[in-house]
Amino acid sequence: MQSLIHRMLRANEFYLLLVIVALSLIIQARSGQFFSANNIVDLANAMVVPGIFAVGAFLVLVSGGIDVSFPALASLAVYATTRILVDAGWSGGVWLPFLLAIAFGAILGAFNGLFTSRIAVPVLIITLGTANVFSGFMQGALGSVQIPNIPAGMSEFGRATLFVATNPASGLTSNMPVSFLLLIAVVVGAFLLLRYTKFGRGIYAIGGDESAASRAGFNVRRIKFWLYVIVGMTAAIAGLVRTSMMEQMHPTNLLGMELMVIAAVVLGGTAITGGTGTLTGAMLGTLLIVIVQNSMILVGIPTFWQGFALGVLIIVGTGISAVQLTRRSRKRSAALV
Amino acid sequence: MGDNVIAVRGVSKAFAGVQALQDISLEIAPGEIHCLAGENGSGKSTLIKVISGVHSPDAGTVELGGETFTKLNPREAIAHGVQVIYQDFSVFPNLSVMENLALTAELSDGRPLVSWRRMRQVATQALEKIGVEIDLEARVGTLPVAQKQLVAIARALMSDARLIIMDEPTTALTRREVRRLFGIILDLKARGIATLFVSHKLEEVFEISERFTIIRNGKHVITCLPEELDRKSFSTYMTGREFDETRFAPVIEDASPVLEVSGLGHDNAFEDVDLSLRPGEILGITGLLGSGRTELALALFGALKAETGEIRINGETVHLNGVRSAIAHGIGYVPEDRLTEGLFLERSIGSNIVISEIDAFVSSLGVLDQRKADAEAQRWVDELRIATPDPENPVNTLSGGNQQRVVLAKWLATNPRVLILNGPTVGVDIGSKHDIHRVLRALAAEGLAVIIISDDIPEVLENCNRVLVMNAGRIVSELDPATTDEHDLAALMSEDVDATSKGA
Amino acid sequence: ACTPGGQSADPGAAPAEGGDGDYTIAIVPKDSTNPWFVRMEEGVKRFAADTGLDVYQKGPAETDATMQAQVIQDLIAQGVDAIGVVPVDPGALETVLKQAMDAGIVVVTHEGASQENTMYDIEAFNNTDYGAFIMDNLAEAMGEEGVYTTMVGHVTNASHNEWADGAVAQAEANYPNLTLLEAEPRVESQDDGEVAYQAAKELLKKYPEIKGIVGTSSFDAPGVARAIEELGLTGKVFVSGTGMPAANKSILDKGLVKTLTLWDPADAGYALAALAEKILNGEEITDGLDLGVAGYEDMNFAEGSDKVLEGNGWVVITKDNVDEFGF
Amino acid sequence: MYSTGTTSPRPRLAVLRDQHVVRLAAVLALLLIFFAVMKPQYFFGPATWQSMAVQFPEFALMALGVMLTMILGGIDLSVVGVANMTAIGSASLMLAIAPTGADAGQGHLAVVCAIVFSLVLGAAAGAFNGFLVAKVRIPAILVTLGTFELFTGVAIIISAGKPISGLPPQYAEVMAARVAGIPMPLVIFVVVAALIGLLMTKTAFGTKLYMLGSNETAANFSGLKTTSLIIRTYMLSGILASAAGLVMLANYNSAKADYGSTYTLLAVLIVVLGGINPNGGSGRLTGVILAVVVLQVLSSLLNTFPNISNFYRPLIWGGVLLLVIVVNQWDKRGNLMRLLRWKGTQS
Ligand SMILES: Nc1ncnc2c1ncn2[C@@H]1O[C@H](COP(=O)(O)OP(=O)(O)OP(=O)(O)O)[C@@H](O)[C@H]1O
Ligand SMILES: Nc1ncnc2c1ncn2[C@@H]1O[C@H](COP(=O)(O)OP(=O)(O)OP(=O)(O)O)[C@@H](O)[C@H]1O
Ligand SMILES: [Mg+2]
Ligand SMILES: [Mg+2]
Repeated sequence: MQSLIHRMLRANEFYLLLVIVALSLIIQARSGQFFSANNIVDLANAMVVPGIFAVGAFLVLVSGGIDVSFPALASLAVYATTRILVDAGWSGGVWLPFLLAIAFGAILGAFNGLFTSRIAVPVLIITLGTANVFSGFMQGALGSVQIPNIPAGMSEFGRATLFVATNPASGLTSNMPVSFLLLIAVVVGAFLLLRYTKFGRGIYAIGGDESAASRAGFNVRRIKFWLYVIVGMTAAIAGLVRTSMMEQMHPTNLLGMELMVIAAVVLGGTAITGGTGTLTGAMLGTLLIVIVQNSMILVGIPTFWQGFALGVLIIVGTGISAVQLTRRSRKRSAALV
Repeated sequence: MGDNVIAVRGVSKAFAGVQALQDISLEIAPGEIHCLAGENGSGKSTLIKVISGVHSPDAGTVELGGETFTKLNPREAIAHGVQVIYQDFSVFPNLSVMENLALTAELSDGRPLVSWRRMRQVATQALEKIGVEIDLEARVGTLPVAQKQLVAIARALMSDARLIIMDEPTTALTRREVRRLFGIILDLKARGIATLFVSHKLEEVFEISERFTIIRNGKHVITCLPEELDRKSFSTYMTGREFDETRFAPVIEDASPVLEVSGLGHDNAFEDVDLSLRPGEILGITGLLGSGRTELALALFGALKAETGEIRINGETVHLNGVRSAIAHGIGYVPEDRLTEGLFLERSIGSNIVISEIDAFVSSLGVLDQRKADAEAQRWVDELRIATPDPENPVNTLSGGNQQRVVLAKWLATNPRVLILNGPTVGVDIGSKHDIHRVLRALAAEGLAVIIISDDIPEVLENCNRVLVMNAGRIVSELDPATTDEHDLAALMSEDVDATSKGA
Repeated sequence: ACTPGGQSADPGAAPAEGGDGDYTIAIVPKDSTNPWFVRMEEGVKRFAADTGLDVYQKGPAETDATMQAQVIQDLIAQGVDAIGVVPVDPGALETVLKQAMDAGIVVVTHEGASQENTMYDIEAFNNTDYGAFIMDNLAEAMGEEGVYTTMVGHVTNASHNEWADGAVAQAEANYPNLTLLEAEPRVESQDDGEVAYQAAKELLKKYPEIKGIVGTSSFDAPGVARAIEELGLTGKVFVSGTGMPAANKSILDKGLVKTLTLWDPADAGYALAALAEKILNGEEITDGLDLGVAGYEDMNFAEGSDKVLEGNGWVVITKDNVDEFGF
Repeated sequence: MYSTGTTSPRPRLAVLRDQHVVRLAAVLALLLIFFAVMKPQYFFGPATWQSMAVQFPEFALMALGVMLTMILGGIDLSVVGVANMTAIGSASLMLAIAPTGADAGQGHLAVVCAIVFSLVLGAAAGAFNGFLVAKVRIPAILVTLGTFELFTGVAIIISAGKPISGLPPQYAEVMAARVAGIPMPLVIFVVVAALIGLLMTKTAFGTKLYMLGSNETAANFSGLKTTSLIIRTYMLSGILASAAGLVMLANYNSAKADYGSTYTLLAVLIVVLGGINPNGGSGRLTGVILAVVVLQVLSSLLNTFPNISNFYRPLIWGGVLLLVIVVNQWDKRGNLMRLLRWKGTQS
C-alpha cells in the first residue's frame, strides 16, 4: 500500500491530475458552469479530434521520434476521400468514407514509414519533409478547395449523438457525439497494442534502445514501418471525424495543430527522448490543453489575453513536472553547476 | 572437427575505410571456454557481431550446428543457440527487469501476443538460475551498472544456448560478482555450453579460459592453450610490444600535503573520511561497487556537496560548491563513465582536449586563438600517444583506450595539482593501460598528486604508494602496497560482506 | 507578354506605353483554398477569356501578409504590367506596392480602402455600411431587442473589425433595445469553423442572456449556427454574417440563419482586372465608371477620397434565393 | 597500434569536408543552372535577385537563432513571437518619441531608440526562454511553444491586435536604403551572419556551444558554465529574432502580432535542411545559409511560372528536404565528394 502511494506521488500523471482539478475548480468558481453536465459533454466533444491525434503522436514519441506530419497527412487523406466521394455522388453510409480515409492514411503513413524505417535521420526531420509534401500535394496537385457539401453519410455520422446532456439550470443541451466512442476505441486499441502485443512492446523497446531491440530479435525496420502505417490510419480517423462533425471539408483546418498536440503529450509525461510515457498521461495532457483552450470565455479572459494565458499555462504546466523531475534527480547527482 | 558449436571460416569485414576483420577463422567445441583477446579496436567486437548476425561478413562463412551461413541475422543466430552479452549490455533502460529478461524468449515463440504471467515466470527463473535477487518491477535504467550487467547475463543464460558470448562482461563487476560469474560459466560448461569470453583483465582470462585466440589489427595471430603462454608473451602477441611490470616508487620532496580531508561525509554514501595527499604521491582508493568510492570522488571534485567535514587545499579550507570551484582549486577528475561523463563524442579530439582550459586561448579581444589551441591539443596527442591521424577527427573514431587518453589529456591540460581518476583503465587494453600508468607515474614524479580509484587490484598495487580500502562508506584500512599481496587486499575489500550489500 | 527582365528603371513610363493591348495582369488574392478566392479566380479567368489578355491569379499558399508581399515582390521582378491585390493586411503591403508603382506597374486593390500605395481601390461597398447591414439583418431576426456580441476571424483582421464596428455603431444609432455584451464585446473564431463553434458554445453557456451574434468571417455564421442547434437554442439565438451560398445552404434551409450577406467575388475579380486594363489603356477614371460587370457598372468615388471607388451593394442570401447563385 | 584509422587526404577547407554542405552546394548549382536555362530572362535580370535579397533576410535571421539553439540540442519555436512582439514594442516606442509630423531630429532619435529597445527586448525574451530551459529544465520545445503563445499574446495585448503603422519616415530611410545597390535587409543579414560565423568558429563561446550540445553531462564535468551558456544562446536567438522583427517592420512599414506566421516551421526546415543535427552538437552555418538560398531560389523560380500555384512550394521544399536526406543516406561513404576531389584515396 505504501509503495502504491509512493509510486503515485512520483508519477507525473498524479501532478497533472492535480493541475486539472485545480484548474477546474478555478473555472467553476469563476463561471459556475464547469461542472455542469453539458459543459463536461462539450469538453468531451472538443477532446475527440486532439485526443485521437494525441494517441498517434504518443506512439511515435514512445518509439523515440517526433512526428509533425499527422495534421497534413490527415488533411490529405480526408480531402482525397471527400473529393472522390463527392465527385462520385456517394450517398451511402459512413463506412466507405472511413474505409477510404483509413486506406489513404495507411498509404501516406507507409510513405512516412518507408523513410523512417530505412533512413537513420531523426523522425522530426523526415516528417517535416513529408508534412510539406503532403500539404503541398493536397493544395498544389489536388488544388484543394473547401468542400461545402460532404457526403450525407459523413454528416449524419458527424451529427450522430450518443446522448444529450441538459443543464437543468439553463436548459442548454449538449450532444455527446458518437465519435467519442471512436476516441475510446482508439485509446483502448492503442493500450492493448502497446501492452499485449510483441509489436507494442517492440515500440517501447525501440524507444529505449534501438540497437538493443534489434539484437534482441525485434525486426526494427518492420516495426517502425507498421508503426507509421498505424499512426497514419489513426490520424486519418481523426481528420474524418473533424470533417464529419463540421459537415464541411476545410483542407487547412487541421494544419498547425501538430505542435500543440505534441506539447500535450509531452505535458502528459512522455519523454521526448522516447521509451517512456503512458497513454493515461497523454490523455490527461490533452485534456488539460483542451480545457484551457475551451474555457477562456468561461473564465472571462478577455479575447486579447487568451494567447498570453495559453502560453502561461503551457509554461506553468510543464514547469511543474520539470521541477518535480529535477528535484528528484538532483537528489542523486547534486550540484553539477 | 565436425562437432564444433561454431566454426568461423575466413571471415572478413570492412567498414568505410577500415578493415576490421581479415580472413579470421575460429572454432569452438561444445563446453569449451574460449578467450578472444586483442587490443582495443583489434576487431573482437566486430567478430562477435558477425557471429551473432548483427553484421554480415564481406567474405567467409559462419557454421552453426552444422549449417553454413554466408549471411546471418540475429534471429537465426539466436535460434541456433548463440547468445551474446554485449559490451554495452544491450538492455532496455526504459523497461522493467522482468521484460528485459523475458522479451527475447517471448519473441522467439511465434505468437504475436505477450503474456505477462509467462514473462514473470520466465524472469523469476532466469534470476534464480544465477542466484541473484533484483526487483522484477524496477526499471533497468535506474539500476546500478553491475545489476544491469547481471540482467544481461541472466537474460543470455535463460535460453537454451549452446554458445554464450561475453564481450568484456567483467568491466563493471566487482570481484565478488566476477567470482559468481565464473561459477556460472563453469556450471554452463558442465552442461556442455561453450563460452566465448573477451576481457582485458589478464588474471581473469588466465583463470577461466581453456583456449586463447589472439587477434591484432583484424588478423588472426595465434590460437593456443593457456599453458603455452605466459603473461608476458600473451601481451606481446596482442600488442607486438613488450612490457615490464614494475612497481611505483614515489619521489616525495615536499612534505606538506596538497589535499587534506577530515570527517567528510555525505548522506549515507560515505562518512567520516580522512585522508591526506602530498604532491608526488599516487593514492589508491579501492573498494567494491557501492562502497562509496565514486561519491567520495565526486565530493572531492565538487560535484556532490559534502554534508559534514572539511576539505583543505594547501592547508586552506575550501568550500567546493560546484565543479568550477574545484577546477579553480586545481582539482581534475577523470570520470567513471567516459562515454556519458567524459567525452563529447561527435566533436574533435582537439576540442575535447582543450575544452576545460579554452578560456586561456582567448585573446583580450575575445577571439579564440585556434592555432594555439591546436598546438596544445597536438602536444597532448603526442605526449599521450593518442593514435589518430588527425586531432581534427571526432573522438568517436578512437578506440576505448585512446578515448580514455583524451579524457586524461583534457585534465592534464588544465595543469591540476590534484588529479582524481575513477576507474582510469576500465575496458582499456593492456597496451593502453601500460601507457596510461606510465604517464601517471611520470606526472607524479613531476609533483602532481594523484588519486586512483579502482577495483583492479594489480593496478592499484603496482601504481600507488598508499592504498585506502573503502568498505560500506568508510575507510577501513590503509595499506602499503610493497608489503601487501593481492589476496590480502581482495580479502580486505570483500570482508564484512553484510555491510557492503547495504550500500549497493 | 512579359517584358523580359522586369525593369524598374523607368518609373514614369508605365501607363503611357499602353495602347497595344498586350498586357500581363496578375491578381493576387489573400489565399487560394478559401472558396471565396476560388470563386474570384473564375471572374479573373472570364476576364482573360473575354479580352484575350494574359490575366491570371496567383496568391500566397496561406493567408499570410508576409507571404503575400513576397508573391508581389516576385511579380515585380517579373515585370508584369499590372497587379490587382486583395490585401491580407494593407499596412504590410505599403512598401512593396510602392516599389511596384515605382517600377511603373499599375497597382489596384480590392478590399483595401485604407491602402495608400495604390492607384485605385474598388469596394463592393463601404465597410461600415456593410457592418450596419449585417446588423440590420440580425436585429430583424432578434426582434430588435436583446443582448448581442460580435465575432471576428482574428482580432488582427482589419476588415472584420471594421464590419463589426459598423454593426455596433448601427445598433447604437438605430436599435435602442439592442445591447452589446459588456463582458465579451468581441470574440475570435480564428477563421476556423470548429473554433467558432466551440467559442459560441462557451459564450452561450456563460452568458445565457445573449440573443444574437454578429459574425464576420465566412466561418463564423456556420460554426455559431452549429452551436445554436446543438444547445437547443434554435429560434432563440440568432446569427448573421458573411457566407457563400452553397456552403451555407443547409443552415439556411434549417432556419438556423435567416440571412447571410456577401458580394460575388467573381465579379470583384473581373472588375479588378477590368480596372487595371482601363488604366493601362490610359483611360481616365471618373465617377460613374463602368467595369462591365453587375454591381460595378456605376462606380463612384467614396466621399472625400480620390482613390476608393464604391460599387452598389451586396447580395443578401436567404433560404429562398440560395439556389439561384450557382456557387 | 598507432596506425589505426585512415589516411585519406583531407581537403584544406574545413567546409569541404562536410559532405552535407557539399551536397547542398551541388543542389544549389543544379538549381541555378536549371533556372538559367529555363528562365534566362529572369535569371539574368537584377530585379529577380534584388527581390530575393529583400525577402529572405526576415526568416533567415530567425533561422540563425533556431540554428544556434539546435546546435545546443534545443530548439526555438518562439522566434516569430519574439520578432512580432519586439517590432510592435519598438514601433510603439517610435510613435511615442516621434508622433506623425515630428521633425527629422526626433525621427532619428526615435529610430535609434527603437532599434536599441528592440534588441534589448529580444535579448530579454530570449533570456526568459533560456532561463526556463536551463534552470527550470523544461524541454526546449515546450518552453518555446509556450513562450511563442506568450509573446504573441503580449504583442496582441499592446497592439490590441491592430497593425501599428505611421512610423517616422526616417526609419524607412534607414532600413530601405541600399548600400552599393544592395538592399539593407541583405546587408543586415550578411553582417549578422558573418558575426555569428565568427562567434561560432573564432570564439570560445562557439566551441563551448558545440561541446555543450554534444554532451551536457560531460560539459558539466568539464567545468563549463552550462546554465549561463544556455541562457546566452537563447538570448542570442532572441536578439536575432528581434533583428528579424526590425527588418519586417521595415519591409511592411508596420508591425502586427500575426506577421510571418508561417516562418516558424520554415526556419526549422531551413536549419534542418542546412544539416544541423537536431540532437545538437554538430552542423555548420554554411549549410544553413546554403539552405536559405536554395529555398529562396526555389520559391522565386516557382513564382516565375504563372501557372504553377504557390501551393507547390511546400511540396517542392519538402521534396528537396527528403531528397537531401536520401542522398545523404545513399552516399554514406562520400562518393559524390570523391568525384569533386582529386583521385588518390586509399583505405
Ligand atoms: N560500425 C562500424 N563502422 C565503422 N567502423 C567500425 C564499426 N565497428 C567497428 N569498426 C572498426 O572496426 C575496428 C574493429 O573494431 P572492434 O569494435 O571490433 O574492436 P574490438 O576488438 O572490439 O576492440 P575492444 O577491445 O576495444 O573492444 C575498429 O578499428 C573500428 O574502427
Ligand atoms: N557504429 C559505429 N560506427 C562507427 N564506428 C564505430 C561504431 N561502433 C564502433 N566503432 C568504432 O570501433 C572502434 C572500437 O569500438 P569499440 O566500441 O569496440 O571500442 P573499444 O575499442 O572496444 O573500447 P573498449 O576497449 O573500451 O571496449 C572505435 O574506433 C569506434 O569508434
Ligand atoms: Mg571494446
Ligand atoms: Mg569491443
